[in-house]
Amino acid sequence: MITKIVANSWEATEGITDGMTVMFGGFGLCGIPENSIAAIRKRAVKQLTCISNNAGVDGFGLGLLLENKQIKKMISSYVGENNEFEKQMISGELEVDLIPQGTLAERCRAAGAGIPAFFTPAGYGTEVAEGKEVRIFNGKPHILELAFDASFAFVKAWKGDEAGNLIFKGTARNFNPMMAMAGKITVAEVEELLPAGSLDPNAIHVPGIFVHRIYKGDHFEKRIEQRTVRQRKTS
Amino acid sequence: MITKIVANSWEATEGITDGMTVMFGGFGLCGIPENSIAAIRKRAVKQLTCISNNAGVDGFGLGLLLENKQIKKMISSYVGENNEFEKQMISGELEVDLIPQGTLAERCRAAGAGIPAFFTPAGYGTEVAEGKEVRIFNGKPHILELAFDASFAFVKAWKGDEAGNLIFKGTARNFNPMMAMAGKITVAEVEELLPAGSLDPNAIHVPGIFVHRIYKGDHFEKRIEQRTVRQRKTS
Amino acid sequence: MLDKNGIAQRIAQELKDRYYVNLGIGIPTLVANFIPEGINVEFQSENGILGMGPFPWEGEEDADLINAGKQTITALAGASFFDSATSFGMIRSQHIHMTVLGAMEVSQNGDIANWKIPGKMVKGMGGAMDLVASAENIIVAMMHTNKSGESKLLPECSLPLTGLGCVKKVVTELAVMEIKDGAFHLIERAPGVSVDTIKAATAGKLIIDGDIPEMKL
Amino acid sequence: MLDKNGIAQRIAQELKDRYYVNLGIGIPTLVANFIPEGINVEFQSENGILGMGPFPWEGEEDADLINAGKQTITALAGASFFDSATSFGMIRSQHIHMTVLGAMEVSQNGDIANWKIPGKMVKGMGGAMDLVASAENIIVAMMHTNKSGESKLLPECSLPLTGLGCVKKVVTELAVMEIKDGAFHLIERAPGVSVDTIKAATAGKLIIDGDIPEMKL
Repeated sequence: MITKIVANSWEATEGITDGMTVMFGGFGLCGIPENSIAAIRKRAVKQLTCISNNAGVDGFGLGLLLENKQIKKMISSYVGENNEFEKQMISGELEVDLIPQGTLAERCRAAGAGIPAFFTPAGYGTEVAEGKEVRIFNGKPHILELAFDASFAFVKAWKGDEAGNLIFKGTARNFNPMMAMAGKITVAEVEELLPAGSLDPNAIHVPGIFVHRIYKGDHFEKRIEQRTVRQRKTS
Repeated sequence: MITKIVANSWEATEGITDGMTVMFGGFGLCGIPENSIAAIRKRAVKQLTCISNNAGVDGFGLGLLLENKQIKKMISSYVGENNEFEKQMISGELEVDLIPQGTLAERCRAAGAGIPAFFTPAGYGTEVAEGKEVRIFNGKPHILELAFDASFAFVKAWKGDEAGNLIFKGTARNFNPMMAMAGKITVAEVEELLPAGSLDPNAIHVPGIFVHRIYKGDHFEKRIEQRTVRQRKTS
Repeated sequence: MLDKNGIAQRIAQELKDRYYVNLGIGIPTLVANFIPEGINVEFQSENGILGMGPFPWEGEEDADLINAGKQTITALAGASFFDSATSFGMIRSQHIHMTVLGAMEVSQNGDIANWKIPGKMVKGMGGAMDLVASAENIIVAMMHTNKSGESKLLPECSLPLTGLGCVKKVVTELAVMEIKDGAFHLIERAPGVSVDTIKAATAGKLIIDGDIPEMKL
Repeated sequence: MLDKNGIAQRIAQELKDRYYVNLGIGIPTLVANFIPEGINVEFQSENGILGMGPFPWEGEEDADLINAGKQTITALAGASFFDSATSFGMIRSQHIHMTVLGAMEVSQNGDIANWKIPGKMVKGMGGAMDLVASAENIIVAMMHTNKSGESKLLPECSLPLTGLGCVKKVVTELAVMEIKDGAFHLIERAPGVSVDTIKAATAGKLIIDGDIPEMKL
């Protein structure tokens, strides 16, 4: 077996340098690689192009890299709820490339699947399609989209084993599996790191071959963005 | 919850008609929809175009439909080990479209993912590429391949629930998940059919939305094609 | 005239048995509260769940279980979780039977604009472009006019588009309109709302064919 | 001269620590029996397993656990199962470090033909076209000549191609050859085999640069 364990988030982020394109798993604050983000902040690398569905919030998630001025460009589908982001975007400090969420997911998946380009109907007739090839399939116009190319992918899983196999929980799965498959170097932080043979081989979401470094996160805050609940009736 | 349970293989194969294009999961004889194949044989529909990685063997798997002269065309990646197949192919009775296995898998996946076409490097420079668009990505030629279009997909899973969720075992997964996602009507036969809530929602390979009919197979022969073993040393 | 819940309730009448449904943020989310009796539907949220249930009981929130609006939710028996590629795969391959979303503008040929106001902070389209490019049955839930009192039902959208010719129905506080043949076809009035009120609030081509019934909630 | 096990044993010397490897049917399968000490590798079979182990003990065969040659196998600790799309995804995205497969013909620029003989029954290419179009490191294991004694190392393939310019090394019963710059470069002789024997059996351009060492097994 090929083991992928590294000691900690510092070791796991070794090799990230200024100007790189890097992916971050997560949807909103759900399933984000908190520990790797903290280490990247500590490493103070600059001019990053970040591929991530969202850009975190002020003071958490990718917001931590934004406020530290480490991000040159965000490639995302939705970037609300973040004042620092808005400030840097309006001042022109931060470039932003907004793309449809499904296209974002599929461009990650394509990278991990060795598919350099594919056609999708999403965005046809909108500014997203500008400059892109259009072709009709089954009577419907589609646009050509390209696979992403990322030097690093940082993902967060629930359980992992020393072979790099990953299992996610609930909707914390989201973009993590495709990004794990897409990274040239994929770094996974997990809540539980187990010996090989501990996970059901039928239940693995990301086979270890896609994961280059795995470590147990020190601490997971798992902040909730919108706490919505039903009130219990008191009798 | 939307229930997908049908009584048996006969009911599950209702609506299949002459000349349809249908998918069959499985790799070799591993993970094939044995019970649906038997019902389709009983229904005696003809002129089927079958998308399946293999064509079964004499007397089992799709071999049962071949010997009953129900198949007009096979779309497969490998069709050895089948005398009836060979006879019909050489006589010109049976059309055969051989395509690379990864392309076969990806064309199924594309259908289920609403991607009408994609580029792949497989087959460039070979007869598989004849008549297909070639384009260079990252300095490497790729060919354009189209999503499949299938009226029915017949798959076999290990466990399923009344909502149509499927879990596969071992390498019996193979083409089944993508075909399940690709079929206009997807029919799943399972070894164990359970009430909703019995399966871990994190461990589901095919969400029930892709499955239109599910039933517990009467009998699974699960024939082994190449029984290879290590001999125990007797002391 | 309907309130937000009224709009949601009216849209819920469009649900059919065995529908898989994607509900957008805002009024669309409320539709889940008005599922007609005898109808089984399943809700998908594009961040990776089928079989989404109601909000959790207080104290039972799980940070790993949210909907596309980032709200904490629950999963019903028979639910499944999946990644974003699979999620949009089921959307693009038209396994979702009905999509309900909000809009800033809708045009008489079914174009929709709901993601960008030039000159203002742009938050992004999220999954809306994939949804409207794929779904067969798109219903818009919105107010008939904007805060300045201008009609949001237009001959042509003035804002950047989210999708072309995709909206099938619009439900507002005033009316239900079907979009076909390049026009809004008025099919129901909200309780107490006159045809003239609807006419006045609709800038796009409005077809009024015979008596327009008042909707039943 | 090597037998099949010898060819496999020589190819096993190409394995490096931490390699993920795909072995084709026939001689390539035997490579797994000769993993050098101190080297950790994992075997992938394209029908959907990583971490493939040896054949099962008699009586422990599982019909749901086979390799791409349809043989019953086992899974090692740390193994994973996945669908065919994911499997070929990892192949196309070059996560597999080494692919070993058989061939009918190899040309001096690295073309390979191994799936079709016109006029004969054609069984299909299986996963070979995907593998050769994707892998960076493709090693062919085959006999130097065919049953009629004709060289299988040719200036150009005469049979329908499986892939273009993709083979990096060929190991036969006679020799190890590297393919580069449009020629076979002889790098090792099999034990007891002379350079002249290899020359005589090679129809394609063969570069012999200095003394050619005998391989060590």
